[in-house]
Amino acid sequence: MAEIVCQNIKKNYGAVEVVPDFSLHVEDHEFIVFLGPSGCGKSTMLRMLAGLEEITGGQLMIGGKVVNDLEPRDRGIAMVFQNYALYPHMTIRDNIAFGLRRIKVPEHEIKSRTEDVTSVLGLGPYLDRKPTELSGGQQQRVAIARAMIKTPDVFLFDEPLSNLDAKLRATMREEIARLHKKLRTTTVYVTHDQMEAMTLADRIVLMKDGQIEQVGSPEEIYERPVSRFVASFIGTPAMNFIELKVEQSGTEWFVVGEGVKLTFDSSRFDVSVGQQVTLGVRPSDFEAVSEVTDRTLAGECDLIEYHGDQALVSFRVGSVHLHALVAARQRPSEDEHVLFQIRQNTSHLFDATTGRSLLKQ
Amino acid sequence: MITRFLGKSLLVFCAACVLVPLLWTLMNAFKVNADLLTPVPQFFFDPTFENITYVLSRQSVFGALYNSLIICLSAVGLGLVLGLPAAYAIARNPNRITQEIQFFVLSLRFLPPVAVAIPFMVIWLNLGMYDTRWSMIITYSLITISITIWLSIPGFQQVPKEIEEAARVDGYGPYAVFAKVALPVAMKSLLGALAFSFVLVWNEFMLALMLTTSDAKTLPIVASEMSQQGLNVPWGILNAAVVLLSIPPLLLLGLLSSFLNRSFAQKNR
Amino acid sequence: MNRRSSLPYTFLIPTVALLAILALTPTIYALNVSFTDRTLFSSSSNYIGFENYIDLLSDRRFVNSAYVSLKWEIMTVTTTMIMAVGLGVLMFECASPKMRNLYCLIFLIPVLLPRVCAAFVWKFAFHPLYGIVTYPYRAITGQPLDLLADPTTALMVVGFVDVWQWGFFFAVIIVKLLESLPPQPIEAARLDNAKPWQIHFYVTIPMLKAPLISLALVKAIESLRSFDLIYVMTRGGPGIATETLDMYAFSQGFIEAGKIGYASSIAVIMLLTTIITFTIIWKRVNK
Amino acid sequence: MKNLWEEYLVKIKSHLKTTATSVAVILASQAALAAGVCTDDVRILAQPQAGLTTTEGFASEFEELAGVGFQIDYLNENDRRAKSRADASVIGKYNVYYVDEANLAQFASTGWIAPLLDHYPAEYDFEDFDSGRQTTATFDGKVWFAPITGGGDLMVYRTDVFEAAGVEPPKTLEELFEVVEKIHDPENGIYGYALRGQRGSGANVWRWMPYFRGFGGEWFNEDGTPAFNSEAAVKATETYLKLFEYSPPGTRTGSWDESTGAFNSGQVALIVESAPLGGMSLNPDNSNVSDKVAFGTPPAPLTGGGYAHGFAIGSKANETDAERDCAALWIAWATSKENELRRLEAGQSGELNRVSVFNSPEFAEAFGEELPAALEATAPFTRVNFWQNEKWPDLGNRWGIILEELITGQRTDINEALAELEAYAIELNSD
Repeated sequence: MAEIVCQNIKKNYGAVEVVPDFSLHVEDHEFIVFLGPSGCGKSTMLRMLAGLEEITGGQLMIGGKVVNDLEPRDRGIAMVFQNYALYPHMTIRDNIAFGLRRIKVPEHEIKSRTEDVTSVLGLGPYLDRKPTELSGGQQQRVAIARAMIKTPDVFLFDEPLSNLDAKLRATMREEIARLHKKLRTTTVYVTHDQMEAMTLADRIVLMKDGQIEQVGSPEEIYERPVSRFVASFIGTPAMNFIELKVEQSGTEWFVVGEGVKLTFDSSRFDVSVGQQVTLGVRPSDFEAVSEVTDRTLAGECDLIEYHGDQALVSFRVGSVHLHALVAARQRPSEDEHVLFQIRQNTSHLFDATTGRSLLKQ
Repeated sequence: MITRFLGKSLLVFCAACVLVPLLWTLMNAFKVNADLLTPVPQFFFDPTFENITYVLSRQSVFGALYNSLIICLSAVGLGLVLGLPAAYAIARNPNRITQEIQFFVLSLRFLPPVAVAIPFMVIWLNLGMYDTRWSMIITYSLITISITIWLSIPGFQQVPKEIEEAARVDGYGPYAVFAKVALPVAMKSLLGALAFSFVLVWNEFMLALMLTTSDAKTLPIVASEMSQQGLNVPWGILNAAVVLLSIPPLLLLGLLSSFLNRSFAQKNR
Repeated sequence: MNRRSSLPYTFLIPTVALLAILALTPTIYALNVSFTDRTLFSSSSNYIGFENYIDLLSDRRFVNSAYVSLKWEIMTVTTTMIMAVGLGVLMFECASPKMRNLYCLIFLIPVLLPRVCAAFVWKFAFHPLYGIVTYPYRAITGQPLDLLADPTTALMVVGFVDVWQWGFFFAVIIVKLLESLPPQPIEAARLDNAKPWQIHFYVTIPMLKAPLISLALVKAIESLRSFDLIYVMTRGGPGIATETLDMYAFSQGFIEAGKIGYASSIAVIMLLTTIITFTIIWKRVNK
Repeated sequence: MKNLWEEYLVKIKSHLKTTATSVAVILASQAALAAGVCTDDVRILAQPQAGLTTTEGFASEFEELAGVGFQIDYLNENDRRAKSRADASVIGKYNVYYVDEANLAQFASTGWIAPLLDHYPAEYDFEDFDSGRQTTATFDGKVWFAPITGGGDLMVYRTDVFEAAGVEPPKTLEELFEVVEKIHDPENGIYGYALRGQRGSGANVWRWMPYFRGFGGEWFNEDGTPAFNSEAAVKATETYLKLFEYSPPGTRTGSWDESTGAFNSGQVALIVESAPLGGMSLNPDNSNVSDKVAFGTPPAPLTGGGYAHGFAIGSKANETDAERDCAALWIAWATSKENELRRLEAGQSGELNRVSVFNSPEFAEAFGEELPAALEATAPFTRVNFWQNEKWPDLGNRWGIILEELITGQRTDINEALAELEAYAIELNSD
């Protein structure tokens, strides 16, 4: 078991800077998820942890040891790849045992350990097959088994579920969560799927352009996004944004825009009068009301997506399109005039130019 | 419909263009000269094994067969030992230098054989190695190494990088990754490449003609000499020799065909 | 791959060094010998400067063989490509996938045959008196047909054998290329009621332009290896009608006079021409 | 005690054994010494001849005789000439070379081969060889090779065709043209005459030379200047090209194989070719016309092209006299009367050279009276037609190419062609 310390890690490909400066402290037993859009450097970061990419600058420590120049095998890690990366010419058994063979683990021990790992993952019946004879989910399980058998200090997952279909993905996600609960091995998991991140992570590292945008528990990230980027990345359906201007009248503070005037609790935010801000409201934080208040938005409903228990109402306020999630039974009909109220203390304000959250810490 | 029928007939005709001469040659290998040298082609005749036995009983044929096998297999072996690693290194390190190396390897194919044969003849004569198997192996390895490199690069490129990375995470060093993962995974494509280089040197004629007299003489040379055996052109014997010489490359037909299928199927991805 | 690894060096340096030695030694040697009057029968020789090259300019057989070589290149490359494209499209259109595989297997045979064998097979098939190809002509006209002895047709007959070997092979490759094309444009063209030949002429062949050019280039390179066929079928005859540069260099260096110096100068000229031409073309095509 | 005894006995036995083997070795080596002084297998570079295949079948006989084996490597005529030159001058791998009338001068004058008779065992009777062949094997007053094949020219014709047309065998070239004109009937598969068109000093030039020499042509003047660009050469060439109109297809680029093949398959009425054709045409295995051929001498003024191929001792591979003795022993054995009789039995009449064989009852039985008589009758016409010089192959081959171009119609101007050859000869002589 080990903790991971990244200090000012840099990565350049020639003149191109992929990771300018990355610092992070991963606790022992922790499940960390690197989340971000493609090309944000999360995979590169993971591959540097694994030792598959050279580290241009900074220091990386795993288990208290500087590992910058160590080969992958000397870092105490195991890795699961997106496309499984099973050895196509070996049986499942040999795939799993391949790493142990190198360190000359006695054959009988390999056998018992293989059986342990495969019984956990339910791979028993497939041991003598070749990878191509297995389904995608089974292959991914083999890849996990191959990583597990080495009893590494750190597990690294590189988008392990993105090649699976939606249903299988949910099952596997659950399995990984359970496995971690059982093994408690420090884990770094890369994904672009917020759902995986939210359900698996102890802490999410949200990355953008090679830099950490926010680190925090799923709850923190969801509820207190530090930037408009984070807010927009997390949560489905996505958060609504409206460009507004801060105004004050007496003790009342308002954000004002085209056909919009809303009051807000100024004690939650660091704002000044006249500041251009972006108001962020999650669709689920709208509630349908019948009376106009200073927290309501009025608009024309133009499309309704029926989700079963809920419905996503798309409506237009001025020139902005907004979405509200309502109980399916209470959904309006299309082309209707609708009125939505923002729930108390759920709105977010971001600086319109920097995109940083204006929420007081 | 009519055009389709015409097209199909044309295809059958083309297949006949390939097969008929070859089957005809095979038939002729079992004819005596009197059945061969007839103004009207003879389809019915008393088959004779005289030609085949004559060819097989020739000391020179045996010697040449032995030479061909030793020389071609050794040259292909050199191609394997030196060519495959180089191809791997090029496939895994795409940069300016390896690109230039790749082009250099290809450009060896531009060398006119006669421009290689004449100087090599003088060189081997001067070194006292003329007409030895060693000199032939070395000369042919120029062909086998370059062809092996050229044809194996795509084979290695098709091996997913992640598999090699998984092996590195599993603790293997770069050389072990090459030997235990890249080689076996790419094996089928590589076999095709090696088969191609074998066929190329097995069929090679001009270098063998100019660089050997007797000790290292290969089968194509002996086959061509058969045309002047004795006083008459022994067409029956010649046909038998042609049949014998063609068998080894044709045995590799399946391997090469699947190599082609593989190389072009991958492009589609 | 880890940049710290020594693997690229250990894997590349010995091989490239060996290839360089194997390729450069004969090249430099040929260049050196081409400035001497070296013969096959003695190992002593004198430097005679550019005399061999100057002699070549006024050698009617050299000029002729350069012309024959050029004719050979143009003839074999164009006919091979035309036949391969035609046959490839034909297979693609008219044969079921299963039959196509069978045809592909059959059409691979000629190129695998040793060229010496192919040459003998066809030499006998074209025999004026006993050949199976000339038989219909003989049967109808009662006249023999000696195409290999006729200076106007001899090169064509030899070229026919070359095309027989390569055309079928390339047809197989072209079918594989056609199969690898995305089906949407072809289907779209079909929906527009285009005829099969129109589809191929306007859609698929243009899509395959790059690989077809590469194939033509490969054929041009392989056409340099005409020697085996010509040696067996005509030995450069009748007269010098099929005497290509390599055949002539072989005759000069070996059969007739053993003038290795002179033959080397022919080889050097071939070497320079082909390397310069193909390097320029190849680099331009692959840009 | 018993054990000691046993040990002793074993020792004695093994001692006896070694003594016995060493005695055997000494005896064997003495036998070899007596027979020849061969220490290594004899290597021979030869041109394929059916008769040699027969000889190879009796290899054990030579092994017994010399204590070593032998290995013959075969190359076709052009390659054999080229590679034996290369080997003789630079490498010296072969103990025995196959030389012919055309390159004897070169091999002898450069010392690549050693005089034969210094080493030839007397009991094989060199004098028994046909005198024409002995003459061809002689250069500079010394004998260099023992013949395997040779002879002059023979006229062979079809009795059935001649009878049907009511013509007599021609005695002169004029008659030849008349006869050929009369019987030439390609529509019915009968060609009047057959020639060789393929390039080569031993191919088309070989058949052209009888006309050239018959018309009085000379290759070179006394002072070494070329003399062949003469009226005789023009006339010979014109005649040769004219006769080609009657020659079957395939012969324009063919050589001996094609022209004799056409005759033996029954498509040619008349042919003048090297003497071995006589025996071949009588052999039903080779010939469809074996029962309807007759023989005569070449029509006047044609000369017969005297030729002989044979085996000579390589100088480079055999440095010592002992080695040369060994090579000579093989040559003598391979060309011995016994081996010739075996070839006769195998129907390989082209590889017979000994007078005693020609006069043997076996020969008469195989070929009747007519062929031997015809062969004898050709002897007075047989001449050496080519230029006896080491540069002959080069010159002859050059003329062969030009002649082939004339025959196949790539050029038509005979004078210009001869002028080109003359220029080449002057260049050759200036080297």
